[in-house]
Amino acid sequence: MKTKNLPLILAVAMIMWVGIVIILAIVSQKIIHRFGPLPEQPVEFSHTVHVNQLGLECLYCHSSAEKSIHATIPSSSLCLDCHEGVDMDIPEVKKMLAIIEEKGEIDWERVYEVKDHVYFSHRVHTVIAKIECQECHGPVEHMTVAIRASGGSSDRGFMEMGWCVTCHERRGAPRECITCHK
Amino acid sequence: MNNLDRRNFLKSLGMLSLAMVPDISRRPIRKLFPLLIPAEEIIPGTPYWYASTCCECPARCGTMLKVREGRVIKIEGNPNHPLSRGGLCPRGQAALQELYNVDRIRFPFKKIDNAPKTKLTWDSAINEIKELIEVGKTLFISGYITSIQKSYIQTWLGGISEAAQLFIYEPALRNSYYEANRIAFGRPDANEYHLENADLIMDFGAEFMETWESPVELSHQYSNARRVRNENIVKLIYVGISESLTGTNADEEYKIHPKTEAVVMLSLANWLLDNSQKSNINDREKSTWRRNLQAFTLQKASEMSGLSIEQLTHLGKQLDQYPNTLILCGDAVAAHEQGTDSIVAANILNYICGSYGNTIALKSGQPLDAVDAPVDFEAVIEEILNDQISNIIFYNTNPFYTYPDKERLRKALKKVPLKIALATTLNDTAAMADYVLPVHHTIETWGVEDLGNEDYSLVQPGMQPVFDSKPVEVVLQSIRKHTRLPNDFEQYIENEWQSIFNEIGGNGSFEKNWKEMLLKGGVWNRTTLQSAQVDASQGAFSFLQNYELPKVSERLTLNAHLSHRYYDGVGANKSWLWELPHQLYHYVWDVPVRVHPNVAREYGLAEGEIVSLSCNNRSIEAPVLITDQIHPKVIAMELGSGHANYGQHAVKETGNPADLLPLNFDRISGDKIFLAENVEIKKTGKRRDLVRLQGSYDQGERKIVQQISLKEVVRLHKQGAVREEPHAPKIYPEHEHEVYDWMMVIDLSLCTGCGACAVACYAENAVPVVGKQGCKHGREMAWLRLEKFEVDGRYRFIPMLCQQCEIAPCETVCPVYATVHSNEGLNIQVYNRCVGTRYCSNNCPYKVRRFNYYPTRWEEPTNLQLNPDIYHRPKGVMEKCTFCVHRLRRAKEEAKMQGRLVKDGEAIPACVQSCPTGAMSFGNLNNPDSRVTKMVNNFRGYHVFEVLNTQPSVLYLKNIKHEDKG
Amino acid sequence: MSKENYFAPDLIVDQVNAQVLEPLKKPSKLFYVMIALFISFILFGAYCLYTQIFEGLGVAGMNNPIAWGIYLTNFVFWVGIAHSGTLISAILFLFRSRWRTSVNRIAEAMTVFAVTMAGLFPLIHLGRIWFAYWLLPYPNARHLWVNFRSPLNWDVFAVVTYMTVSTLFFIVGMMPDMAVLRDRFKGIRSKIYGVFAMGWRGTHRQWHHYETAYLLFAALATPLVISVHSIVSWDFAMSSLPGWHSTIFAPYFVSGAIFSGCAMVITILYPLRKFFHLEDLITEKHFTRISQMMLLTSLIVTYSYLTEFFIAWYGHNIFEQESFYNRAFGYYGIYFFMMFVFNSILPLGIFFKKIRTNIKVLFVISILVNVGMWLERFVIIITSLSRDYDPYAWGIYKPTYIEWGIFLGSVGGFLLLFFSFAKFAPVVAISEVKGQIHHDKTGGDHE
Amino acid sequence: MNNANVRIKAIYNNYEAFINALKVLSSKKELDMDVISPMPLHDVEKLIPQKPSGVRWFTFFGGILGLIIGFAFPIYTVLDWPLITGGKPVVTIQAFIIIAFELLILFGAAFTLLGLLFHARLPRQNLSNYDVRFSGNSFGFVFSVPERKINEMKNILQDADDIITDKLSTESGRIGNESR
Repeated sequence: MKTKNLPLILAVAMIMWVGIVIILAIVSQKIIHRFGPLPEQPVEFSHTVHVNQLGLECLYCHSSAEKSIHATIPSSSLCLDCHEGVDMDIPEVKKMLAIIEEKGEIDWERVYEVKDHVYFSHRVHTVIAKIECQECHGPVEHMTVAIRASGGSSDRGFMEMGWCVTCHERRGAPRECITCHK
Repeated sequence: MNNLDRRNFLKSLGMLSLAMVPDISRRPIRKLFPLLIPAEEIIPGTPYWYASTCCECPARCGTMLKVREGRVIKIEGNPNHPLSRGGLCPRGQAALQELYNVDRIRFPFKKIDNAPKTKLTWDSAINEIKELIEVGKTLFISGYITSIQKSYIQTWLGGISEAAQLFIYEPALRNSYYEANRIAFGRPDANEYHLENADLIMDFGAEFMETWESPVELSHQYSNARRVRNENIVKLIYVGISESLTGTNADEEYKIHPKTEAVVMLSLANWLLDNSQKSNINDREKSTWRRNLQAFTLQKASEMSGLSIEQLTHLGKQLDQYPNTLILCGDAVAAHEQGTDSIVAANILNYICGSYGNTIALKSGQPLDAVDAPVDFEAVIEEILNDQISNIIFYNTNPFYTYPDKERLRKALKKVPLKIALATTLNDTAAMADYVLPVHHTIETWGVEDLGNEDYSLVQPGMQPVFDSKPVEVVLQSIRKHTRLPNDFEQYIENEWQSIFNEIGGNGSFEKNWKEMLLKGGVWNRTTLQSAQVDASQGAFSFLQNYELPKVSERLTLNAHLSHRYYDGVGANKSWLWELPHQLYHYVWDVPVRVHPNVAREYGLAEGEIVSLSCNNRSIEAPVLITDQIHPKVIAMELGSGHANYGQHAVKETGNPADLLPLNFDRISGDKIFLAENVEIKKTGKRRDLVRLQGSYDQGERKIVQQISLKEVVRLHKQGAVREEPHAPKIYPEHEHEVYDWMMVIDLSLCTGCGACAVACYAENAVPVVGKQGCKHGREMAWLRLEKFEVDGRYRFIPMLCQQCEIAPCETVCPVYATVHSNEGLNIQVYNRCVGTRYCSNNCPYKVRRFNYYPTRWEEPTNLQLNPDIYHRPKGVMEKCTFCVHRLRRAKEEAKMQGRLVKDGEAIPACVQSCPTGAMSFGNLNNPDSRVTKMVNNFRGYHVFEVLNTQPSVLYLKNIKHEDKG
Repeated sequence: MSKENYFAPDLIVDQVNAQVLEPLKKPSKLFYVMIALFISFILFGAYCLYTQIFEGLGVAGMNNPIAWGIYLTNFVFWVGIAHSGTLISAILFLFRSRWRTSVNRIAEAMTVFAVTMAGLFPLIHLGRIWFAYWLLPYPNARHLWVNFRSPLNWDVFAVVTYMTVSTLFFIVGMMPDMAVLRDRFKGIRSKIYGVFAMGWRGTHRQWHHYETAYLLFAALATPLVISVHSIVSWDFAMSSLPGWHSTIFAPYFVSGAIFSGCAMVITILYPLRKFFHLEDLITEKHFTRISQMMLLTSLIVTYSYLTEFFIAWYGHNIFEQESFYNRAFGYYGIYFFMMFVFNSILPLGIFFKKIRTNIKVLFVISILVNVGMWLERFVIIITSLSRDYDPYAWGIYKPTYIEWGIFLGSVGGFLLLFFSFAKFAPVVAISEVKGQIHHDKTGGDHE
Repeated sequence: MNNANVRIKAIYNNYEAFINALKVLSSKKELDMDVISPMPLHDVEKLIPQKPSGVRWFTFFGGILGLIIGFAFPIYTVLDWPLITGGKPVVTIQAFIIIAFELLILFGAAFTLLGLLFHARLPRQNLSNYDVRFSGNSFGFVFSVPERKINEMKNILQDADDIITDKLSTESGRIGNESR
């Protein structure tokens, strides 16, 4: 290997290496967060059926989205209100009834989670800012099992600080650190 | 030594490798369990409040329990409870630490003498006890419990056998006040104090700011008396044998020889009769009074007590000069054989000064036999020693700590075949028992407390029990079913309440009244002070005739007094109370014996040296602390150390001062003696440095604590003077705070330095406890601390917290924007952005920033107390007081939901909420009619280190120095 | 002025190569022992750092009032030493001083290695070292940037700039020498030297551009030295602490840096000269000149000490007065007096010719001066923090073995780099020495 | 210089001889030669005058660029998210002066290095027109001349210690390629 062009090779190697790292960083930002690990729910609850066909409101199940910081998950008694009588033959409903029989409660996998130094209040966003659920959680009514997806305009760094800050900028919401940091 | 788990290994990889690829490890999925039964009104994420009563000490202040997700996370004072009025003392704030204590008993177990501890299930334990309890006489020893629980237990014991006996063993509570009133006025009632009406309070050892009677209520009354009313404030004179918080806050402080306070009081009474026109005794009786009192001359009092004649005449003149006087006589001084005589002397002096009906009254309705006299406990022990008691049940009491002669008690217990302990945490007494059954903590139980004057305060559970414990009543019923008692205690309370309700003629239906009681936390209709006429003549004269002077020992006396933080040792398993520095000497995690410099010189003692104190042929070891505030013939030590086994926090290496106390009792009331005479001190040559958090008490001319004379205040008030902002150059543009501009005002003349705010801060913000080693290395984490500085010869207290400066020296130096200024005038600390350069802490002139040098671990039950609105700070992050910004944010959110701004007093930090004297007020400067805006340009206002132009948002009001008129 | 010949009188150009290349031959056994010792220091330092990162900063001695310990002292100490190299090679180059040629390469090497050691300490003292990259203003998803008003950020820029500029200056300065080595050695070693020589042939055009570039580097490096150590001093001067917050800090720290730098040059020169037999190239005259500079900067430093106390006394600011009273007579009083003796009184000896020319005494003085300068930074940082505004928060700081371990690691790292450099590259600037000798021989000064 | 196909390397140990030869050669303008020496020689400077080096412009430009970036970047970051710290205004010029000064020197030094490498045609390895002894203590010339002029050159260089001549294979073997 002629020593003549040794520095040249070195320089090229350096640039290539840095380039790879940058590309990897950007890509990983996109892929990983966009879809995230697909949660395996114990019961395949289909939002499309309940929301689109039956026309249920989000707040019917996630009742305290307008009353507290958490938009809670309904308890099994709400499911049993209908499913004790209606279409008991669907395999998923059978599976659900079996789980309720055995454990009394369905242990859903958590899909959306905020870091523990973040204070996010659902009721402020739904009642005061009047933001549609789809704005952050994506078109849930077309999903069977809710997956991590963003309907928001910019998808970069979904559910990350930048994503929230851009939305706050756009809507003129307060950008004080203390609004979201505990 | 260091556990390299997966996360740390990844962290080091991330740090060393150049890759900028973010940590793409799988996002941890956590399970979500919806509420089993979605009770309609329980919404996760919102706090709920239950009104209850604090049972940490016999004062019984009303509390509000803050519940989040089904667990109590904070205790706050009940704003409309007559005793607490919203405030609590440090012990009340730390009650949660007993509930969530690592050493709580989690399952019933059996431990016969030195056999190994065997775990039992509830049923097997109850069955075993069921047969054993049948044979022989049962003795139930309990601490001071709510009156309803007491009546329940008494009826239950009646079911076992008529000989079964309930003994209330609470040495800290004294019967001497009832006895003294019976002797003086023939009515065995308690005293009702009204400090707010007093101009002069002469306090003989009654530590009403710490442990005496009801500290929160009395501190509140004292603070009302400290506000300027018709150009005067109350004057507090403290006469005691050793220093205390009340003594330090007093305007004048005198130290007298132990056991001589009665002579001083009677000599003052005698002096008043001759020279004062004001005494309300008509001339006819004056001669008889003079004849009885003429034995007590000032000369005699001065000779015995060590006060000079001038001082005594000065005291007399004070009593004469001020119209509304009040004489208090407390346990720190009157805890000896003739304690009750001193209280009778105080009654006589009060009577002569005409305080009755003005600043003191007799309170009817307080049950006389609330507490059994400790002298009867001797009789009980005799009974046990000659085998008459076959089974003992202990509940909520710890005689093995406060009873002086442990050997005798142990010998007695050996003779008892069945010993049962109903306890929340394992203390010295429960360790002696055969069967130990976990019982609910008071926050998990029901109860109604009779406060006297037909006032009742409710004890209401805030949450489901933390562990597999049962309420006392259910345990007793399961041991032996009593026919007339309902099974669950709540039903029993409702029935009892029904009878009380009929008796006091409550209006409306019982159901509505019960609901209202649950909501308000009790029923109280404080009538105004009945100025019942009292006549002390015949009682007093007989007392004075056969009163013989106490024999006074010239050798050292040990004053083993109740502790402001641990009361009678019950608080010694709470880490917050150990980490709260002592209110006068700021030592932590240890209890020294305080000696006078003469004593130290005589025995050649240096601070931190361990000495062995011996008296009544028992001896303990304790480190030495030298202070000139104590009487030369007295050494003092607070109760709290030397527990045999009382959890991981109890300090074992220092001895228990209660061991040295004598076995005799108050000659009239039979109360416990807290003064041990003829104590010998011996050097042991060992040393254990005291960890003291305050660097120095001399503020030089730094003007941290400032004082203004009363005359000056009156003059300036007349002129309508206003605080003029010192000329600060405005180089850069001002920050504008359009909506909110938070401001805190602390009135130093009302602050007594009790430390309730400091413990409330620990409870609210999950401030980590670093233990003795951590404090030794100077890494205490308290966000708010009480500083004590000398100003004009007297010590004053100043709470020091982050001043939320407008021009904050810490913000400009943080390289990563971890601390910035908010548009509400707060200095924000973003914990997860902090990299840990610690420059902000160096640049803060007030040194109020704290750094997490080590990660904090919240062992299993203590993490239940953490407030979900608070971020659990990892290691390497700076933290500081944020004016409880999470409370402000919650209040703003509530207000925003209702479309309005935050009202005054709705959003306040935990310290302002918990201050018993109302010294701290907090509000929004933009709101014209908030308390703070009115106080902000008060001419007494000043900022600490104003010369640095940091423009803090905390304004201190100068302490008002009392001056005698004319 | 008479042309003082700084080299051995009979030295001629041909011998220069031989003398300078002599140390590059096979290393002696003692060299390996020394390298092993330094590596053991580094390993112990690394172990201490590992413990500190994983157990938390609590293992070090810092506490609430005194949040900065000897890590900051080490940082300022190493940056101070680094400045002497640039001083000798850049500023003296601009002054056309004649004695710098044989000393400047060693000084530059010391600069580069001291700066690398100094650069570590702002990271080591961080509470969360794994987020140290937040100190750099990189575009991130959080829309968060860096607070440019903070002196610590100026530090980041200053140290990074100083590291790059002094390394460039060092490499460019070594290009001609590397060409000499490239031609003298065979095989892979020659290839490595070739890389550093970057194809240097010594044609008159290359010399022409090289001289201009070297002049420009020197011109840039001089203000850099002054600015970097002023910024390091502003870490403290920008705060409001009594004892830190005074305007004299920038010149005080810069002269202190040059002072400790020169001391370290003498400390390094003396054993190097003996170990690598460079007596002809580095003569007593060099030591005298450096010691004279040490004397000058020592006087400035003494002046600064006295002004600080004068300010406190004259200014009647109670905080300053108590802070300086505590500095002299408080818990750390002994270190203050040791510092004053080592930095102010001992160097006065250099006024006497006997001491100035006696290398052994200069060597001892230089070591004590370095200890004194380390103590000066220790005293400034720790005593001002231990007693400042609020008497409640007065406290005491005691370094723990972790901190000494990491300091030892940095000393080991510095010496390892220095001695391996001395084995790998020419310790004296060959072409400059040749230029100097040739210049003297061909007589007269042409400028 | 079209058919310059013979390269001559002359090596002198004696400095006077070298200077005399240089005086002669320097008068021949058409010769594009390299004067190689182990140390910078001022006599050469005088005999072959060169324009002031272009490295200066690199430094100047680098410095200005550093200064501009030093001011523009902080101001941009502050205006992107104006966080208030302490009493200081949002755009604090005093603090940015220090950043600008540091970047001025950083970019200045970096561009000086680039300038040097650019002007001195480094890091090109052109060692064929070079001799190992030049880095020792001897001076010399390297130039290429057409065939016919060899002996004329030789007698000019006769008191050189060593002369090496070799034919150049291709036309493009120019020697003085760092002419600028």
